[in-house]
Amino acid sequence: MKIEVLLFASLRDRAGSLSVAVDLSSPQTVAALRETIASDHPALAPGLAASRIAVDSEFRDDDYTIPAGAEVAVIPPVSGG
Amino acid sequence: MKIEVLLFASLRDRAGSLSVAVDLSSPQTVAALRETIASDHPALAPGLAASRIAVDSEFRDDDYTIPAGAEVAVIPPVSGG
Amino acid sequence: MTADNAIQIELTKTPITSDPLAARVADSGAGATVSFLGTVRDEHHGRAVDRLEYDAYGSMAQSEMRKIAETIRERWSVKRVVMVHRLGMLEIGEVSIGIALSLPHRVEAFDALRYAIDTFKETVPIWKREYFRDGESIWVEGS
Amino acid sequence: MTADNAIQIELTKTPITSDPLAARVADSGAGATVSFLGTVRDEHHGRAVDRLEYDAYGSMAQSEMRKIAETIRERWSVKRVVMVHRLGMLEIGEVSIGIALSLPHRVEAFDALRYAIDTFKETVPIWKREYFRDGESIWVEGS
Repeated sequence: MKIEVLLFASLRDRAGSLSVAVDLSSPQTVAALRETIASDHPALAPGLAASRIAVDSEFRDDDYTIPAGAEVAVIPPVSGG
Repeated sequence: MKIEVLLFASLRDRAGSLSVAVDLSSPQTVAALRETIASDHPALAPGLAASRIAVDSEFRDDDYTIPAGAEVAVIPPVSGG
Repeated sequence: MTADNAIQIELTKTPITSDPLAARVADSGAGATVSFLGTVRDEHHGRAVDRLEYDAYGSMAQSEMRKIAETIRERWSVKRVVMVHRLGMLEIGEVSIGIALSLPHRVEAFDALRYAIDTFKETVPIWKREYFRDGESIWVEGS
Repeated sequence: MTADNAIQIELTKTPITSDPLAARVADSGAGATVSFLGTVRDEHHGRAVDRLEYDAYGSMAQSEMRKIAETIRERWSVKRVVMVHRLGMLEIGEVSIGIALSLPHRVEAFDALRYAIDTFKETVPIWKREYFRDGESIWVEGS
């Protein structure tokens, strides 16, 4: 499953782009997504570890299975307000 | 000592005036003031018991001695805000 | 002890609007501004209210208001505070009291604001007369 | 479940002013309105700040803001709530966030307001970039 993963804040700067494409093999969990991003894009690994993953605008735990066509984003610790 | 005592809210309505004059004998304490008002103006007695006394814009306890020329007021429980 | 305009106290017969309150406590070192507005409700304990009247022992009310402002500036890191109470006759929805304060950080803001309004309702000699829809009116004593 | 305009959520590139916020939660059954404004400070941990930039994951930010609004209306007797966050470049003193809510009585107001801003700072995907006077700029992650 090909997924376009949205990036924000420092991760966007590190990647030099607004998103990265990853090819996610089964099981398509948040945990697998984290591993794939970290191995494909090592520069994102440290920031990724501190970030939450959102799937279709909901924070999801590592064991959550990402449905096909979902909008996926890496959410670094937020600093609005 | 003659004192003009300021009244507010329901006490003003009960007295039918903005203030009452009392002649305070020694000791000129807040306690003596309370007794004198209550005996001279029985209609004020119930409200007076629930009220605080302010002398020169400060709440004062019963043992406080009222100085000559002070501005004295009966302060029913407040309801601003 | 207090910078220019650090404490602003007012009793007013003209309507209170909220914008000037927050603007009046703006401070380049403040990261948080909180405000409280009390507004006239259309009922009191289930009884329909038409309007309210507020009367004050003015000089003492201002002095008690100033004490509250000074206390919150001493107890918390409040930069500026404005405290305004309306007097006279008020219609439903009008603002009876406005308090705004600014601080460097938000963490103390809520305690300072709560203290200000809670203490105001205990110590400031202002009284409310409620005019009920049924024609009766009463002075409220105690809140 | 929610009355007209009971919940108003906004991300905006134009300056936030406080008056419309309080006015937007006015309600004839509300006796108390509280508001929180976050403003840009001129320093961060002692380092001079020139300006700030806010970026958001917009769709999710609005959905998280709505969750906060719904939660405070469920948990406390909040009548109406407006929650606005500024995006883009902000100068010192400008308002980054504004939250206002109205309730029948003041007693719950401070907890509801504190919950709203505290939760906002944990869950809403918005990030701040600080531009320091010395020329450096950094994305702040975590508050």
